[in-house]
Amino acid sequence: MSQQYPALLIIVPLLSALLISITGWINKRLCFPIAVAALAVSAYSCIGLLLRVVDEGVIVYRLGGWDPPMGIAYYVDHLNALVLVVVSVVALINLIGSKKSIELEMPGKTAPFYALYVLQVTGLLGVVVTGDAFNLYVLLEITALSGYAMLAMGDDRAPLSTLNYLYIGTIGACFYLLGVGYLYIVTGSLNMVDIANILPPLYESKAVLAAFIICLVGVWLKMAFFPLHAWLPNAYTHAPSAASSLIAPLVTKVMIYVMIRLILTVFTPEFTFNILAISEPIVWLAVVAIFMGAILALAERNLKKMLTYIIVAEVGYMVGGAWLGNRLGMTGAILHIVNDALMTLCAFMVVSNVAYKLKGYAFDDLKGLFRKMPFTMGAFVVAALSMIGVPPTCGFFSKWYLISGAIQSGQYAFMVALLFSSLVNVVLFFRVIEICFYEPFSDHHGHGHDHHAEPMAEAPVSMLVPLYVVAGGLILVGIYTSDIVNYVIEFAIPKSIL
Amino acid sequence: MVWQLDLAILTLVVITAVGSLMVKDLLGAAILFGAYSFMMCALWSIMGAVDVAFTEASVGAGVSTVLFVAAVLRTSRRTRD
Amino acid sequence: MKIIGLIIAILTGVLLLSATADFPIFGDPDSPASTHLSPYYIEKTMEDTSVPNIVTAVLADYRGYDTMYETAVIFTAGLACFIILRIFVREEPGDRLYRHVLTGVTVRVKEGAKLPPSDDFERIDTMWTPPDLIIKTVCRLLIPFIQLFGLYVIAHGHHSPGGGFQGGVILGASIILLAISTDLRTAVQRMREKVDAILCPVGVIIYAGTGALCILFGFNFLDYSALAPLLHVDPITARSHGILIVEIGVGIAVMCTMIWIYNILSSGGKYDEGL
Amino acid sequence: MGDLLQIIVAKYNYWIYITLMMIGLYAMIGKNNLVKKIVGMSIFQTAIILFYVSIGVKKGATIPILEHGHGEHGHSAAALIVHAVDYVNPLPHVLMLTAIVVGVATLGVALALAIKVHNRFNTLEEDEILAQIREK
Amino acid sequence: METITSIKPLLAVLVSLLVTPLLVSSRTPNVREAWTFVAAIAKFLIVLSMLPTILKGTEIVYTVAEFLPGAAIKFRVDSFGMLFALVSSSLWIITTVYSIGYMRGLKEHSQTRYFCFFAIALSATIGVAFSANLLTLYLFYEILSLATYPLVCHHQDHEARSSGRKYLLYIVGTSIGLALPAMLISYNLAGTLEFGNQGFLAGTASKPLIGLLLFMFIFGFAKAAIMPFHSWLPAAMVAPTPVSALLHAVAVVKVGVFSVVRVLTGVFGTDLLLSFDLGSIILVVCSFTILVGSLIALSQDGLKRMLAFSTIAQLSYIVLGIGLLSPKGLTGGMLHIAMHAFGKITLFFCAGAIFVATGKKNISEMIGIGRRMPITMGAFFIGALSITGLPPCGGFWSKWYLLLGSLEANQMAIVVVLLLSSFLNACYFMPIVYKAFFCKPEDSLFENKVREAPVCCVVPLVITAVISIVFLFYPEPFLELATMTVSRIMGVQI
Repeated sequence: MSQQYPALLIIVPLLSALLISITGWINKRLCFPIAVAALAVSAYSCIGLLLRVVDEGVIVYRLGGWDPPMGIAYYVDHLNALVLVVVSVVALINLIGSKKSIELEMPGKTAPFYALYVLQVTGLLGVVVTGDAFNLYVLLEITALSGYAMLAMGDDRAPLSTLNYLYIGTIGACFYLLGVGYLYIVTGSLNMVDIANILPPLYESKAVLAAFIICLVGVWLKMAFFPLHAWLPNAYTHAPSAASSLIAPLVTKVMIYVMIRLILTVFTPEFTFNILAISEPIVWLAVVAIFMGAILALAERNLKKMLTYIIVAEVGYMVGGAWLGNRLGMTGAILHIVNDALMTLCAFMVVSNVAYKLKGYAFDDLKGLFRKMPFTMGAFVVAALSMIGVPPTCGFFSKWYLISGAIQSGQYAFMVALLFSSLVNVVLFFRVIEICFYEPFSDHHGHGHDHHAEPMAEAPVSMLVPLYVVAGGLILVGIYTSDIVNYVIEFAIPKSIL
Repeated sequence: MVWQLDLAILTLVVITAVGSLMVKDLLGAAILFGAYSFMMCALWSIMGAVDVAFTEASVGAGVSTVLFVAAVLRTSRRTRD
Repeated sequence: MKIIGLIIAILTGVLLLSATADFPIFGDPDSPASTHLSPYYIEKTMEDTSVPNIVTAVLADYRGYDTMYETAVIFTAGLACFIILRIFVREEPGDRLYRHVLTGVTVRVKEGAKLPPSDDFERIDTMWTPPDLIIKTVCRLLIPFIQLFGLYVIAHGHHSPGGGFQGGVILGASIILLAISTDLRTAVQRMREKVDAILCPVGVIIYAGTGALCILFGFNFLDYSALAPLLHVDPITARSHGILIVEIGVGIAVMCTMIWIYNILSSGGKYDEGL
Repeated sequence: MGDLLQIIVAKYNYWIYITLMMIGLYAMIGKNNLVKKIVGMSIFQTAIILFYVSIGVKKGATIPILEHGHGEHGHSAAALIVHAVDYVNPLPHVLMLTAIVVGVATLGVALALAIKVHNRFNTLEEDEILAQIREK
Repeated sequence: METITSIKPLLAVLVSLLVTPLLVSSRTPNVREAWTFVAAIAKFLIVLSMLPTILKGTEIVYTVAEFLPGAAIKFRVDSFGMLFALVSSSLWIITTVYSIGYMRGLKEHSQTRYFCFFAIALSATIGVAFSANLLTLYLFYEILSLATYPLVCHHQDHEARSSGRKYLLYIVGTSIGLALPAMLISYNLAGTLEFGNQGFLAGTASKPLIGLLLFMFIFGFAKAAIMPFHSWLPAAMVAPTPVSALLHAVAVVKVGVFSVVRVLTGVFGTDLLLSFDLGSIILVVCSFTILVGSLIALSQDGLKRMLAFSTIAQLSYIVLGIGLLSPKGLTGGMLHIAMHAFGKITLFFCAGAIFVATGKKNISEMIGIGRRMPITMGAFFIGALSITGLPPCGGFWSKWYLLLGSLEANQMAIVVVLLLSSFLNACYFMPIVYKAFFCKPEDSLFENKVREAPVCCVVPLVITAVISIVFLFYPEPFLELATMTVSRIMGVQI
């Protein structure tokens, strides 16, 4: 059966999403177990696949039994195996953790929500695993459509911000499609590896350049890279907790994966870094993204919205790291995909726990939260440390690689931006922690004023356990960074990048 | 393929596209959009893409227009731009 | 905003235009697109799948995986419309209108009162206008033929333009036509929401399940030649049959989704009174 | 001048597709009405489909359906000789079938969202909606 | 250098970390404090059990996880780390006793949180002491910064909030803004972060870059409170006194100084600093801090604030000793870590005991208090002597070595600075003692009968005072560890 892992990891969630939407009309209680089982099988297959890839190297899976350039094929290498594991595990944990919150926020529509949730995961996994440029587009659209639907389930303003996301997302996807068309017109192929083989004599062609730029812009639109980020904060802020804690960690990261895949496989590093020579302006753009994300986050007085701006800054990290054009930077970017997915998941799960109990996450609502929800806040601290980049949490190590890469390539501005963003994160998170740490002040202050403390109102255990699994994961991934880098990422980056 | 016909349809396509964006009546825009889709469909069948043309005729000119009409009737019909 | 839009549009246009200079001439038979992959499809399709319509063969077999997701996209859209718009409201209190089918007499039933169960009366909308007789009659006449044509398009996709999508859309359009020419209630009576919403994923399941079945036979996903022992035919014909099966799945899914989306949109999510 | 004209004639499909795409893109960004934006989105998507279909065109070739009379079954067809130059490139058609369907799916979701927005704000004009949000 | 691999350093770090769940789940305060005791004593015993090995000249190494070549999470127990670990682990036991008395005496809230973070902070301190490379050191340094935040802000009022902000801004801001990039640049230059006897930066970079790195490191570890990054320390005095005592006289500030010393010796190496003549920069910065810190201390009325400024000045002694780059100076600097710790903790304990007993915080309110609290003020006197560097206290040794070191290095100006500073120390300590014992208390100051603080508060300060005196006669373990370190670094026998 292990031969079929690449197919199983997609098919099982897809079929179960369909099954969920059928059972939703018959017996709503069955939906959740089906979803969990499907994602568990998927995660199991992903991990199995990663282990196989580490053992055997690249795995090619021919769908429909057709040879690659004719049919669609998966090329599972170290890079996408790693991202697959991240996506499936994050989705599984979040699903388990947000059952209560889904039931609270969407009474009556849980079944279609679970179906869309699983479809979204299917789409993301498909985007990551596929080796065909056009297939990627179709899966991107599944991801996008299910994402729109889930995001629109939030509060009053959610439909409007989702509609804006839809416009931008569609432009992004269409740009990508257009880029693929440009590649197709000059190469005649849609298979990524095949395109890469045909491209070298065409590197001078303007069409290839245009294809590259238009694909890149499309992907940037979808990942909310700085000047194109306007849709993200509102769309994520007004979304229901379960949706935002799935989409926020994964969608931007998967888009970064797509960008790295374009750089590494389709256009090859040779073309991207040596022939184009546009790395420097893009790294500068990333610097601006980091600065702006940090500054915009500072201006927010709402926990969830603040986190969304941090995502914008983190996207800057990864784009910048990938475009440094050296091994360290690329390692940092790939490692940060893993780390940032976990960090963001942890932070957003905290937000959904808070929303479950408080019905609001403006800063003023958070006073005395450490007493009310000590366990949730404990996890929040871990997430905050990781975002700041304090060892041994994983955020430190990816930042380490990114900064090392910046030093190696002499992009000191990027280093400064990373450090600046770390400092701003300190301010951001400790501002929140401070607000949560102090009780609402009374007039007389002094010692021993625990008599008017509010009673503890912690989120249910079913939300806390997954949260702590993630928080523990942040530290574990940090400790095992060297293994991830040495056994996986090292092989994910072609030898031509030094 | 007669290039004059091709050119004429291409021009019509652009005109209907601009028209559907210009009219102040959303219902009119929906119908013009249907016309646009149908022109496209004609264009593609000239180009030999019969399957695509068929799909566009049923999906683009058919269902899409109906969906537009349904949405416009459910919301408001007038617009300022 | 308009100026920004204009600038962005022009910038994109200039970028794309500048690249067209390196394109092959329009319609050039020696362009890379026409010489790299497509000759294989054109020349080998018959051999590999015995389907004369190359588009169908590529769509449902060589790139069948794409098409499966395409169907899933449609299904996702239906689900999305459902979750976004669908409102489950209790019947609003107030008078209801019924029409006696045979005589056309409209009956107003006071709040709380009930009509005896009978097939002679049908519920009508509050803003109900009697459908035009000509339109109604013509549509009644047309709809069976439209449906027949839809089935033909699905079944004959191997040999002529068409296939699951087109056929599915036509089938769906027939029901939509019914909803437009009479009213939504009539259409929903023909196709209940629950049936519709269940058939929708069933269509996709037919597709994905066929693919998964191939795994059970020890072949790769969507490798229809695996079905040969099941269908008692040779592998190449099995591919042809496999294509037909998945096209049927696509047809069902697309038909149901189109109806579903239309009903939800036109009723504003309440699924009771249409346009 | 003659060269230029030749280039224009040789690639006018591309020119039109770019024009349409610009119109669509402009409408998506610049238009104020949400449904107009959706119309723009559909035009944008169709423009791209036009581009793809244009790629597949082959001068002097026919539609990609093999002619009948060569035998209905694969075995006998194995002997059949088909010349690739006789048929237009089917691959872009396949891709665009998918793209059309994706387009209508997006359209449906977008319209559903627009109706939802209209239910909430009672208007489809973006500036009016933003003004309502700011007022609160 | 002989090395053996043993898990003991990791155990020493983890023992107080692992006890925190037990603390949280304890039913009653007694159980909780019993666990704290168990952990403290276990930690001390583990550290002590490594002492003979270290004194034999063997190092203990344990690698937890290798993250990059040359940058692992790795422990290495050497003589210098041992010195620091001994000081902090032994003082934890004493402080625990004191904390119990103090916290119960004042009926503080959230005591469980207090003890938990105290334990975590101690883990981090030992981690810093035993770290084998810059990465591990940085890791525990940051953990310490964050673990002490809830302790500093324990009172959760407006003052605590603003102080906490300042604390974090200075400590975390500098470590991320300066120390982290300096560490990364060093790694990129040398390809390793492993502390070496003669550093690892030698021969990798030009003088300006080395100078820049030096600045980034010295100021990056702002816990060392070298001016101008010192003002968090007085602000952090809002914390409960045991916290101030252990963390701000021992753990936190000493971790800062320890890190600076480690970096100077283990990253740059004395030879490199000598050859680039960078020692004098350190000397100037430190002398400035010493004099200004002492002068400000003179003008303070709040007892704890005064002690804070005194600490700022005394910390720079240690860095100054290293900056002399002479064997005796180094010995003096390292020895001062231990001597100052015991002296200063005595003073803080006294301040806390006074507060528990009388509720007074300001020096001007303590006139005549010595008659009511003779034991406390007696201990205060001993502590003051030790800090000033006068016999019969241990502080004499470190000052003595520092003086010898500056003579050895031919730095006459430093000799003057040291003597002047000692004079200033005497100036701000002695009047307190004098007034406490020999002036008559104003009646309005103490309405009712003032007694000594609870036993739990008094016993620890007596112990530390006695230890301070014992050090004059028996400085062996610390002196020997310091000289061992110096001979390893400088290659000379003292």
